Amino acid sequence: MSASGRGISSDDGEEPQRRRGEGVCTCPFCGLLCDDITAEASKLGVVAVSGRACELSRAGFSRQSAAGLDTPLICGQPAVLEQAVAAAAGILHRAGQPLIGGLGTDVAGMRAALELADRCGAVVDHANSSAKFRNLLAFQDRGAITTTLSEVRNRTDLFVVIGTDVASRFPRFFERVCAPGETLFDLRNADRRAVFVGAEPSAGAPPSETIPCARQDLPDLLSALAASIAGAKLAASHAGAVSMDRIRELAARMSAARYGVVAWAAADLDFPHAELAVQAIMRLLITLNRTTRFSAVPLGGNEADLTADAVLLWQVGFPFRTSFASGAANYDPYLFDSRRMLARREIDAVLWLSALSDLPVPATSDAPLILLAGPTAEAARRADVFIPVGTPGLDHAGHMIRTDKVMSLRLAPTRRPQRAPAAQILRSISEAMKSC
Amino acid sequence: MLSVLSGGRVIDPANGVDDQVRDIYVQDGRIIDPPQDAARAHRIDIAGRVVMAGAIDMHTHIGGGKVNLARLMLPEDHRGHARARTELTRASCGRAAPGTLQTGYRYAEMGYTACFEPAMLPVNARQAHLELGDTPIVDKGCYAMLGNDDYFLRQLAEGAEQARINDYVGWILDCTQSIAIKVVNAGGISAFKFNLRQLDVDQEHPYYRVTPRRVLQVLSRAVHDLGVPHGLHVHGSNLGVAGNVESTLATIAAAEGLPIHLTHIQFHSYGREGDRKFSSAAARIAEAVNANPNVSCDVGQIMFGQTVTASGDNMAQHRNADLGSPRKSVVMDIECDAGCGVVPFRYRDQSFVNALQWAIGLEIFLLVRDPWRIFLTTDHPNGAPFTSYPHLIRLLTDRSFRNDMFQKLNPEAQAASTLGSLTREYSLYEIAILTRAAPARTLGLADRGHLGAGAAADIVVYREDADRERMFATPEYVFKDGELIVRDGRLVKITSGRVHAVKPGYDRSIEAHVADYFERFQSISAASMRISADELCECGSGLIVHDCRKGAA
Amino acid sequence: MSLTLTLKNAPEVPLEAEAISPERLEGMSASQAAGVAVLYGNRQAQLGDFFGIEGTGDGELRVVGDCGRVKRIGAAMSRGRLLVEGHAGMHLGVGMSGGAILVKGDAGDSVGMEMLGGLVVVEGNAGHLLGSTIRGGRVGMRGGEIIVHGSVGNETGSGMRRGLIAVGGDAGDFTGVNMLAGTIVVLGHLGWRSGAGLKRGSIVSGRPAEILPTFRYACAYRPVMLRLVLAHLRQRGLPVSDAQLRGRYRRWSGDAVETNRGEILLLEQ
Amino acid sequence: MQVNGVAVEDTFAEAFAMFGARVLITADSEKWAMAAARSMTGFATSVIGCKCEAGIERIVPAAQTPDGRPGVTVLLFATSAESAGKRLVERVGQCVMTCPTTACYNALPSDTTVVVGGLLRYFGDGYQAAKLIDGRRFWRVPAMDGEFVVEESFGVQAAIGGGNLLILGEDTAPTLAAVEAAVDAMREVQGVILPFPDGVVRCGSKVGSRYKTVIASTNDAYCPTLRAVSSATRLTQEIGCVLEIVIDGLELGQVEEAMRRGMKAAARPGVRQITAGNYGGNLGQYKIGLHALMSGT
Repeated sequence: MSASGRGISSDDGEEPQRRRGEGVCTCPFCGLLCDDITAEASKLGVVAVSGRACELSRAGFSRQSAAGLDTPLICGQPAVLEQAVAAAAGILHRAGQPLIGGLGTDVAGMRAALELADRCGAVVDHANSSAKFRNLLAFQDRGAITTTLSEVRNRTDLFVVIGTDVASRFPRFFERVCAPGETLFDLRNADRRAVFVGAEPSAGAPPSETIPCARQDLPDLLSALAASIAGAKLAASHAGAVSMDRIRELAARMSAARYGVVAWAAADLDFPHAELAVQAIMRLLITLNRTTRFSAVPLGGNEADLTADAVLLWQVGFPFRTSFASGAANYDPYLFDSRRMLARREIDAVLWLSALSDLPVPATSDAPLILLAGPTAEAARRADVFIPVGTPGLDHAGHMIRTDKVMSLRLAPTRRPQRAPAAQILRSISEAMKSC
Repeated sequence: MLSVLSGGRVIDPANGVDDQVRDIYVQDGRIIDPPQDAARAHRIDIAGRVVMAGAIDMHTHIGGGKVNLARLMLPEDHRGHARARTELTRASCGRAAPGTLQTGYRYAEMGYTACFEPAMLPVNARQAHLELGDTPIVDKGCYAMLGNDDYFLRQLAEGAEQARINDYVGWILDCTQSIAIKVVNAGGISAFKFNLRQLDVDQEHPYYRVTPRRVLQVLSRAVHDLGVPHGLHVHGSNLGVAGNVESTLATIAAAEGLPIHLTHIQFHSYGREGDRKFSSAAARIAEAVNANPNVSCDVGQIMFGQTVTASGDNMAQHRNADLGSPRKSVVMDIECDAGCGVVPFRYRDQSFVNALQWAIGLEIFLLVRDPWRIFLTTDHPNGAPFTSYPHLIRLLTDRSFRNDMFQKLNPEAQAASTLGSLTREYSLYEIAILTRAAPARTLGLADRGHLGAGAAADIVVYREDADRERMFATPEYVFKDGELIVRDGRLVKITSGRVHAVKPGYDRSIEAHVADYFERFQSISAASMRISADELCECGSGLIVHDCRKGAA
Repeated sequence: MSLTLTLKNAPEVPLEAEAISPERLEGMSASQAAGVAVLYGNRQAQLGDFFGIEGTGDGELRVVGDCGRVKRIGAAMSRGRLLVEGHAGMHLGVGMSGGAILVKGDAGDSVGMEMLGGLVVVEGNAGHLLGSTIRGGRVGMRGGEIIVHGSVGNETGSGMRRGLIAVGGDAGDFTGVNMLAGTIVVLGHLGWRSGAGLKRGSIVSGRPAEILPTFRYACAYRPVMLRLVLAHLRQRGLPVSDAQLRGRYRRWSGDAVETNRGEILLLEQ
Repeated sequence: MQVNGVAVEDTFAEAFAMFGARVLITADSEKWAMAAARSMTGFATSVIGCKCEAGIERIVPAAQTPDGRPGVTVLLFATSAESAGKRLVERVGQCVMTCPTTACYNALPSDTTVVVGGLLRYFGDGYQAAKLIDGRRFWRVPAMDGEFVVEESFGVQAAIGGGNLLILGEDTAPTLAAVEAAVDAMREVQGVILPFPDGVVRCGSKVGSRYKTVIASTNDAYCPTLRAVSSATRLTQEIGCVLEIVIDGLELGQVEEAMRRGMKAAARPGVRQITAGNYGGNLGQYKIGLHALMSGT
């Protein structure tokens, strides 16, 4: 039994979920975790979603439920599960500095991954962590003032959206916070406004204006905005290509809002010094909240990055980029950046877990690769060991945490299980390591 | 298997046993009466040792979103407090906001066998249970936070009848697998979302026009009507504000005789006298507690050093953010349900305010007469990490030690406190009440907190030591449900605890109304709120349901 | 006679060797030192597995060979002298509070991270995060001096609270980001967005640089304080020209996002 | 004893324990460093009337100052470390901080220190900033020509005040010539200053007077005009003019060396006797015997 408690997710083919009418279920394919979509499984187990499901959801369910690789491979050759598990255990046992990465998985999968990491002295990092750290570094330095979807839905009169169209990563964001039209208070949908900075407005957004800005200039623009909100007189005429007058005007609008939010997707802040942009946002929120209410809505959680990070945090105390090499946990977001370590050949074995999609496996140079993934795993054949794993919310139940880090939802299976949960595979690798 | 702890000095206040030498028989995880075939029992000789039931921390923030935010914010604090893996235990970190593994291990090493998370947001219940499921060995339980959620306030504003409220409260307890109801800064967290920065007990909520007093009345009534053993768990208004003694006394009055529990009361016992406009109101508070048998409290003692404050009271936390050290903070509005705020804090013994806070906590401990109505807490981690309990026990049981500590503090604070003149010293029997018998009784854990036949075999054996801090820091034996898990302060077995909850009866027809509300205003369906007993197992914990008070509605 | 460590087996995964510090090996014979524990990836190993060792520990330590994959050399050291004849890996002298480290070659990332005192001199180049905080922490270097004759990477002196960092060559982006106080002198070019989040403290460069819009130009003058710093660096062996010592500097105040009490001083060309 | 035919009386100079500090003033040019130094050492002839005694010690070439600019060192002496600190704050604040382009550094390493820059910094009204270089803390105080840099604290050490020589001559001209020569010679010695106008004092004083409010009064024993009326007179009829040189120094040896050189230089035609003032050895902690000084050479 693991030290982290018992009864991890049930993998005994629980009845597909029945809630609020036939086949209503929760979607694991973005950080919004919509719990109002309808899924139906064909005889072959192909799951089609309908109702309010977005394109990401439809694509995700059909991709992960499609026929494909469903037998373990050792160096590209079919193998039985026991052999594959033993081979994986052997690789990890021999490794001097293994990486457990990818980590697109649910709570149960992450629990098992951490038990394994603890046993084999691995470094743990998530495929999305470079995006996540754009937020985290500012957060750990200053903290944050944030809010959640229901608050936004009922209170937000001004959206300031930074460097993302929102829709391409979180298709239903505006639908879910604005579309209902009805709010708890006297706020009407018609009262809402949005400003898109450095991005085009997405469908479903409230009446919007756009402030064009090259993405790599966002840190300067946001810093100037923060300074203006704090009342500083800046000599510069522009920040990036945006005139200071425009920035001062936005500052005034934000100060006048009753319950504004700044929304961004760290994944879209893909330029140098993005953390400075986030830091400036945190700074201006501190100033704004001296006189009004204004909060951050950092959009994330895709590929379960927030879920996996939360489990690591609560079990160990540190977020990603934590190493168990010495036997004790050691956190350093630069030192244990898996991409940096791989590039510098500091890793000599990789276990890559991708249960929700096919997260691209980074170049592992000559380090052996253990791949735990779904039916479309592109790297399966070049992996030293490939073991197919199920998708939470499809093959098995699971838990995931939503973009706002507060709501966590249960994903019930939407078809009879065809692949084993990652948690189960990882636990058997841990077991096998005991006998190495 | 049958075993017997033989020859120990038993201290078991729930059964009126004060330091009597008795044998304790354990079979299948339970304490039993001496059986006929006692001879075959596996004998553990503990002659001369002090035996108590497993300790129960009835107010400790160990799981849920705000704790995870605190963990995330304090890599600096974790670094110094890393626990390396062993063949038995896993690596984990932290002191102020430890990882769940560290939390379970440390509590068990200190002889604690049950811990209660007192501020679980209903919308965050699932994560709280996931975290508690990863907290080994100890049993857990949660208090669901109400009183700032818009459903409740809306019902109140619309003048819904008490019975309706009761059903909603029952539904919340049921679907979040909780054991009690807590209210935090009644109405204040919601008011903060309307940009109010303070809300007094008789001040109207800016939108719903209801007062905190009303919220307290209705919720304490609901908890009482439903027969929930633990009275309404109240985190008062104006936490940490000089002069908040008035709000605290008003809160006691608002209960109108119904059972309420005032939590971390130290933070609510401040006057406004003196040059610094900050003074101890411990005497007035203790007097009120002594005079109102319906009131119980836990202290929330502070200790000096680095910790982190994590609270649902984001109104107060936003107020305190600039006092934080290291200077960073998280303030969060949450799902039209509540909020949370996290501010790292460093209490300094040469700071007038901090030193006086320390003294106020101890004054309350020593001035409240009935040990059954006061509980030993630091409001972990808000006053100090739970690992400081043995030190706190020594402060309570050893007057000269207490005074030595007192004399090291900021001199002005010493002058402003009566602590030096308080001669009371807690006995081991009283300590056992504060840390075992009373918490079990107030929470309705019939089979915990005592050593009588039928009780779960959560048993702690201490070596007698005049230095109570040393004595309570490393028990010689700790048994959880009959299994030996700690020997000489070292873990020898890792088990997983269960979750204690209550299931009061309520009219299920409320669910349709709640479902409609969620459909119209919330970001998830009401169905997604429900955590079944099976799901609780997925989270990592079995469920123990305790009876509600007989004769309740 | 001091202790000399000569690298004989280059590690494949990084070797964590904070044991390579004068005080840790003080009074040890060569064979005793060879038995000192180091962390090789996720395995315990011994200094002797990687280094040939001669002499006895007397508070002076010589390390010979390309130690580019040896991390934490001189970490947390508080006294003594450490000479690296070759390259040094990441985390050289992290958290050191006293003593002196001289590296004849290059040093990796995070030299003198969260350093409290003492002196580090790197005659070659150094990597990113020199004298910085462990990312995610708030306070970086708290005292002491780091002098690099070559160039350094990004985020030099991030979160720095006190002390002196001097770079003979160029510095990368984000130099002095979130700096609380202290002094960073870069005789060459300053990278992009230097001084972002600067609270107090001084960032000096001998070349023109792009300044953030949240900094405001004050004046051109000859800061006596800078002459003190540069004269001191000259004594330390850094080639400071008379033009740099006596020159006029353009003063920019910022960062307006923060307390606006920091300065960037750029030598007038 | 005779030096170059001038009688040196077998007596001693009686000197007092004081506390001394050494201040280095630099500026863009020697002119301005000297201007600040002169201003700072003005009205500092005697602790009795000026609360401290101060003088310019020497000019320091640019190559030897911490900021590479020309400098001047000033020595300041007072009756206690605390008093020395107060005087430094007053005089550095009023005379150095105010003087264009100057900076002010401690030039006396000592375990005892007094805070100077640490108090003057408040003139910066919140705009001041500190810098720590090689273990020394400096304050930058914004000023209209840029900024004034002053060290946080200055060393003070036990020192000697009131070393003296009395030059007894036949007439004013030769006596002045003798003391001028003596002063030039004594200023070669480091660590000493001669606090009186260009190093010379003509109204040597004795302790007390016939008026009880006056603590020191004219040294009638050496006033030629009073030879016939004062019973205390120490003069012969050939003496027409007496001038005194007072020496303060950081070390006893430095004071002695200065006196030795002074006596040598002053021993010239027209001078009849060289002696020193004392109070019978009842007041001062140091007795510097003139013969002992000269027999060394």
